[in-house]
Amino acid sequence: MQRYSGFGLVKHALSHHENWQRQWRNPTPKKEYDVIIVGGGGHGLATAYYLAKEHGITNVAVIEKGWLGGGNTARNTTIVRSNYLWDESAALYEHAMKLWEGLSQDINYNVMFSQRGVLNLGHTLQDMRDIQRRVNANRLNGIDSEVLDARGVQELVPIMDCSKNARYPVMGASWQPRAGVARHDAVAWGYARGADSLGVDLLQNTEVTGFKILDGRVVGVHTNRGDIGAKTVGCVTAGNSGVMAKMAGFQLPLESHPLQALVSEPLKPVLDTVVMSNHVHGYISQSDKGDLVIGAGIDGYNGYGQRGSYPTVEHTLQAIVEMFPMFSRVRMNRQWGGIVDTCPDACPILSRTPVKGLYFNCGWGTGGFKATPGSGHVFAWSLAKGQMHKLAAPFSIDRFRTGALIDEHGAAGVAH
Amino acid sequence: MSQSSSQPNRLAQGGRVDRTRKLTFTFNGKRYTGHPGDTLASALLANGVDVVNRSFKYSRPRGIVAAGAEEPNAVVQLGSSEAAQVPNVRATQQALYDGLEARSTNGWPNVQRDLMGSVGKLGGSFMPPGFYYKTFMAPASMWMTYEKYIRKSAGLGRSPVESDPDIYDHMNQHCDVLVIGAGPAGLSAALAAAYSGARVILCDEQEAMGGSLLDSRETLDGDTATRWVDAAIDELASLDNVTLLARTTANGYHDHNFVTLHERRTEHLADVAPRVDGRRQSRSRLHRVRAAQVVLATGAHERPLVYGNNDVPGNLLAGAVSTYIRRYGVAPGQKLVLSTSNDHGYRAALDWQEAGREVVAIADARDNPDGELVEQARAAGIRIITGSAVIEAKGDKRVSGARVAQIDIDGFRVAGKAEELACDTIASSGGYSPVIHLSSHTGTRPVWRDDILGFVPGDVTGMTPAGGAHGVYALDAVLEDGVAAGNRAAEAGGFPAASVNLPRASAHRESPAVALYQVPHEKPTLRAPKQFVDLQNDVTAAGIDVATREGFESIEHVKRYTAMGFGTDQGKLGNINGMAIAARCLGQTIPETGTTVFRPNYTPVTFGAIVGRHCRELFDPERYTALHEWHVEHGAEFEDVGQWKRPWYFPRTVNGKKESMHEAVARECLAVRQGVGILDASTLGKIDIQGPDAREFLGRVYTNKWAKLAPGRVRYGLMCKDDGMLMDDGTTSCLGDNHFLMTTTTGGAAGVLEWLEIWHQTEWPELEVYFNSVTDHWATMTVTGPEARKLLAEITDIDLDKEAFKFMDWKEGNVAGVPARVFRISFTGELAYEINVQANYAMHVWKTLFAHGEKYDLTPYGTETMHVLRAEKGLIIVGQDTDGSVTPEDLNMYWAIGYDKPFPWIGKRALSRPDTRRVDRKQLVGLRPHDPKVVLEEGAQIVFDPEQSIPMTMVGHVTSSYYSPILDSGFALAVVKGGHHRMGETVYLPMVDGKVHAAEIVSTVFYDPKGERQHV
Amino acid sequence: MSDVRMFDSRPATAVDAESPLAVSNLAERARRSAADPGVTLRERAFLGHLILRGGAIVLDEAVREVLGVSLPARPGALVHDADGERSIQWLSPDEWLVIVPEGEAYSLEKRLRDALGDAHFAIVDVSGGQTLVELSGPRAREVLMKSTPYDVHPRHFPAGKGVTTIFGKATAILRRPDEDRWELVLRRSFADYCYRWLVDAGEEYGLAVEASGR
Amino acid sequence: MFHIYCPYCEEHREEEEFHAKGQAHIARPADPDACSDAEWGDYLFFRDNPRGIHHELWVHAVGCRKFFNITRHTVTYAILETYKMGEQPTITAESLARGEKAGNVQAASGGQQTVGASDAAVASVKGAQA
Repeated sequence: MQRYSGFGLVKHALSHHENWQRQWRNPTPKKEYDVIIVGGGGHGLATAYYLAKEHGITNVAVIEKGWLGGGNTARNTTIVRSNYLWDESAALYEHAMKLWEGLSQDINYNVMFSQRGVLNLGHTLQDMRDIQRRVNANRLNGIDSEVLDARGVQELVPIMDCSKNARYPVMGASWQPRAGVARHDAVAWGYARGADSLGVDLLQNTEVTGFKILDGRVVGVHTNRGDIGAKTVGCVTAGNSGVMAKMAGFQLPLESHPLQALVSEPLKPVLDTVVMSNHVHGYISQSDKGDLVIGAGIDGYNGYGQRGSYPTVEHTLQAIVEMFPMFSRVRMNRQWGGIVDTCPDACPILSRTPVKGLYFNCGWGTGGFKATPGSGHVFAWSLAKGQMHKLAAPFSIDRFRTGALIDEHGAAGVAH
Repeated sequence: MSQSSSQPNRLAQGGRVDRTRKLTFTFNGKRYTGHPGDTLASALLANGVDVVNRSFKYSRPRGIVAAGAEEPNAVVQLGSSEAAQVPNVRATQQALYDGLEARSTNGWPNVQRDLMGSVGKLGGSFMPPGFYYKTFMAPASMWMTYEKYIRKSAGLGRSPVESDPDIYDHMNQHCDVLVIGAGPAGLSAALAAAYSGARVILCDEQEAMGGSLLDSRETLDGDTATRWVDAAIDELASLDNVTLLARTTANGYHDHNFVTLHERRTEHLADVAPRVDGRRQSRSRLHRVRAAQVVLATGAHERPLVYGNNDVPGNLLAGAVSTYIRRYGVAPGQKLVLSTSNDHGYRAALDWQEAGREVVAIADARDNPDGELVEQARAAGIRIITGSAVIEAKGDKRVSGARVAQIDIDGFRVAGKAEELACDTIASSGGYSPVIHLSSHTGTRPVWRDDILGFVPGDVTGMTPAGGAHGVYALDAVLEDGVAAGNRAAEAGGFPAASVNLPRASAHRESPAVALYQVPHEKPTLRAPKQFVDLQNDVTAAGIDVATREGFESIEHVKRYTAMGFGTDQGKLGNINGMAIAARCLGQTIPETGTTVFRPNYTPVTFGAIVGRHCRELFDPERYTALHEWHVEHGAEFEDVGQWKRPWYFPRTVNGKKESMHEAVARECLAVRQGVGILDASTLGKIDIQGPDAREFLGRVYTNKWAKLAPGRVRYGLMCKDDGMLMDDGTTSCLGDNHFLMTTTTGGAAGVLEWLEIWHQTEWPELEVYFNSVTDHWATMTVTGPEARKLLAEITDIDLDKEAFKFMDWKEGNVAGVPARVFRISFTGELAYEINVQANYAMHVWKTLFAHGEKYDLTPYGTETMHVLRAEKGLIIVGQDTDGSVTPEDLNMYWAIGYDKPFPWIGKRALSRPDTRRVDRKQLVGLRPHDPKVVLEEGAQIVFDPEQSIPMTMVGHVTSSYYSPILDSGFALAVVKGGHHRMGETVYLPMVDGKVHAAEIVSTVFYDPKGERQHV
Repeated sequence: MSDVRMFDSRPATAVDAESPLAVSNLAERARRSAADPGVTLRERAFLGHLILRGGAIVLDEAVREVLGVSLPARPGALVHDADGERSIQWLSPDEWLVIVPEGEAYSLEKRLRDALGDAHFAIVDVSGGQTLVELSGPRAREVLMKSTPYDVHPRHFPAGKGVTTIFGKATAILRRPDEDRWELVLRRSFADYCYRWLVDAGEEYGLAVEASGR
Repeated sequence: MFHIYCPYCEEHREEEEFHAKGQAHIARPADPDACSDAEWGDYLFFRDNPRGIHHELWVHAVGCRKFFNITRHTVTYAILETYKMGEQPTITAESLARGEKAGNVQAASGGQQTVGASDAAVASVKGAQA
């Protein structure tokens, strides 16, 4: 693998950039692999990378029906944080956070992980109770997290309307300094390049059309480029997981919904942190390019259309202008949608399935991007060892039958 | 032709500007003049302003390239005051007004002498695509510092830092036919649809309707095309089934023919909306259009050719040159070289020459062009160099020459020696790209057509393309196509097709265009002078080449790796060229390479317009009870509960000092415990339930039993979801055997009503029962405290005797002369009466209570006191003490669970799942801090072993915690693992500040455990 | 149905009553009305509002007998009695809104109940929970277009129609009793919000407010 | 934004008036106590979530407050049919796979015109099924 560095860049400039190597090969599928990862998004590529790097399993294919990182990896608002309420979630996301912190160096690809901090605003008394509960839990779980009052919020984000005049005045926030944003495409490409250099075959434009199952055990996949054998198959297909499960003959407790996002035109630096509000319902950060990157809510219906309904965008911008009245004259450049697979308890599924050797990693809902390194890391361990990693174990499909949900909705109840 | 001295490039005649009036404006602080009818771009060109900006990545000087929405360079900061700042305005779409102030968005210290420019020149070669991904990685700790500087050098304009002085609004529109674009196709489509009788909306993004006809060389009925445009618009305006929306851009095309139109109502007048007759008007208006049918008449954008240094100011689109001359009376230079792959480009040369300027040469990529326009150029004596193209522009801040050479398109090489022609302007035309952005928004894939060298819209139900939008370019054909589209759309809605008297347009003989995108250079792409594809994002042909070499083979990868098409112009000029270059690098055809999906918006729209009037006080409804005004007058502090404004507490001012919340709440609590208090409880949800099966229904949706509740009695009930988790609680009263009044939590009101309906409508339609919300009909006043009976007795005819009117009874009678239902239920643990009257009379009753309550020191209290009092009694708040993972069993409310009810009520089955049977579930308990002065933090986490290291094993958290004035100590409710079996044990609460509180697990009832006080 | 408890919510002797828009102080705004208003807004407070639930076949005869009009069975239909003072409007396949002059609601409910006997139906008095606001003037339709996504074009919304729909961020019943007037039935707790919305939306057309009399 | 035909109000209304309530035709088990934990879990949480034809429950929340069913394509978002509670769909993934004509797309009664059921929409549905 060509190593990237400032020095290398100068060298390439002198040769007019004619000697850059491919970042990954375009291989012909083999007949059989030790492990097949279905889905070449961030999570799938990270899984392949860690399988090769940490477990020495390099006879691996990542099968992607379109282009690498073309699903939710390319469509999210890139927020990375780990201040989750429940122990199980917090442990998994914090595991990811620690990997984020050294990721660019590990994969020699600058994913531009910017630890500019994330604010989760509270606008009601119940919001503040929930924030205190979460922050207290975070601290005892070893996650950096603090409660700010309205003045503290105003100091961090002077341009936000923290006055009492707001319809829902800001009462305070939780603040995670280590949280931030990253460059989404680079995460996929960096993992792809890393996995490829360790021998993983990245098969793009290759669509899995079915699973080969023998005596209840997966032995490979059918694809539009022929059958490919494998002892172990990990399915990491986000919004399409329900469709993949159906191919394998079982159902999942998932619904795929449109999740929309939008960006403004590029602006000079104006917002230095990530601001999220569940109550007025919008979140915002500014990309390095200058765009305000704004997240909207999930549309209520099932949808695979990579677009959602316009009122969702309206409500989101109402929330943004409520928090930042000065952005009223800023202009929205582009909106788009991803397909998020949501679980009833707003937590992912990392699990064995009724088919032996077939594992699923899905259900990340709106939390997928931030988990990418952690998800890939523990899923690779699970595939390599044939048993679920201890951080993944609570996220089994079984929980929907025993009732042992990890309800991240929990923090948002109704108030009297 | 002579020219005005102040506007060196303004022609003496021609165009649609009013030369009799002058408008003054400033650009980068310098004063200029223009005329009504100008855009900022045409006025800048008239004044000979070449450099309008610096480029994003390389800081290269940039000038105006286009005349419309596709302009990538002339993106300026507008605004004469801080609050009126608008970032990133396209000068080509900004009408000039007197006093306009604009600045370049990049360039330091200014656009003329930009220091970054030299960095860009040197650094340009060190900044290939993916530059950032390959650098700034060491040391890891430095990234945040690197990023700070990267961010500073990025971005275009700046956000204002003051609130917007303007307002915006929405208009919901419905029509049979929406025609987007008022060029020849759109006008004729609108006429046809209008004559058919359909409701028609015609919108156009430009300052004037007419589209390409506004600067056309063609005649209609032997007269100028604009004459027909004016007549057509007059005709449409006279029809009452037609709505004309000028300055209105269709920016988003959503599902089922929902289209958003952005109407700029005042941006052509000033940077802050002027008042009309003293009244505010919206700066812009967003029309939310539901159209039965859409006619897409959006025309086409011209593609530039991609050659070396094609970004130097003075390089323009050929069509833009014509537009500036014919529409604005501006010739943006003196000596023109035209490089074209088609006949249409020739119009620029002809217009240029007719404007009295010199056409140095036309480089035509075709070997034997012979169309009518070509002949005209020959006849006019213009030098035509066939089989050639401009391969490189010369110059720095303005074009100084063009290198023209014979080219071999198929071999992608320069075939002869280049000739350098002195000129100051290079116009280029690579053909047209239909404007398919809107149809792409719907998710349909565009379709490539080799015959027109462009993508046309894919199929969209209810959408008909017309004219240039699907590759029909000849004017006579466009007009007919428009009529056909208008009729097709109208007929789809059941209207009869109509005939339109179309004007005569002459047909032209054209020679076929040749497919040319990137022009070859003597040097290979990577070594040639920069050939720009996406000017705004500084994406070059070499960048695309490098991306494909690095394995980025999907067009989406190429786009993302190079940032092509991610600018504010969304690649209107560059995307097809970029795709063609990527296709060539990959050895594929363009359709094999694919296209990218365009997303809304077509052109950027201010947040304000999208928000409309849903901001400030109208951001979200404030719901008021019938007593709201009294609360305001009596100084209440309010709490937001859902959309309701509820009094939180009523601070008194004593000796000029306003009470703190703590003081007010302590006073209110003691008033209720020792005297009498009153709460406005009107926000509780109230549902009237009638029908012979009402009782059966209650038994199915509540966990407890309802079979025997007699008329006149009230019962508390718990409601679960079928996963066994508590969703709401409240009391329900039996009004008659077939008649109940259910109350819900304030936040749960709408949800519970829908919950009842969904079960009734989908599962048990056979049950005869009706549910109706009466939340707003009744006002509810809770009079509570030991003195409540005495007070109420003064103004009611109801027998309040404790035997006649028991706890959990309700009675009817008059209170303060108003018919009332009074419920003896208590959320405070004290004697309590909930008085319900029709809301119109609530204020009278409330005031009467206060008139009589003075002697009892009747004390109004708010939600905070309510919370303290109910918590002292161990009464839960759903959503505070529960969180969607709590069962009635977890709350120790076995008394409210009818395990043996005949119907398997909602939530029952789930209680016997393995996880709900666990003995170490988190269970609701009371906590008494060892130190009574301590008020535990709500949300504090609980551990059994405070000595353990982090991460600690947490076993629960505090859900409610207050200081109790009556007990003079802190107390709390909490959930603790296995808590019901841990009474008397000590738990620990490690706090953020390092303190660790100890507390004893106790009963949830802290006050009056036997419940005697409410039974008095 | 005998097992339902009726309740006459009106006091026997007059007491001060406050409509849902009392808090909005219409009288104060009325003094600042535009001279040549494009839209005029008037509250018709204290009317009797009843919700009538049941099957159309069950209810029709009783309604005819008591109100003298036949039950509007078509979705969206709104009918008035002969003198135009009483109306009944389709809200859903088993739900109608009856609006009558002040003081008539209770006796009307009683007469309907008597006429309906043992049939399965429900009647609920919601007079205190909502109010009626009337819009008129040449620009009234544009004010509505700013406020509701429902199509208010005369071709689609003729006189004699009424619908429940979105109003700003609230819900309202929108009716067109005749060619010249629109009516909004607003929930009490949202009434002030809707009123403020209307004032804001109507400002550019010139707005007149008529304070309500009884 | 969807334009949805309410089978009770008998006209098209804007999506803002409606709420989606998930997969349609999920009946609560008649005897929950006889269900295994797995069966109960399936009833509560497990859904088809198809990429293609989806029968789903909606409520006309700001309108007649009635629940009804929509048959919708989850990729094109074309609404092929809306029908009342208690009724069965006339268009299903299977019926479309069998290639039944667009004529069947129209529901039978009461002007319950289906939305987007043009030949093109149905063709696109078929295309997505293929």
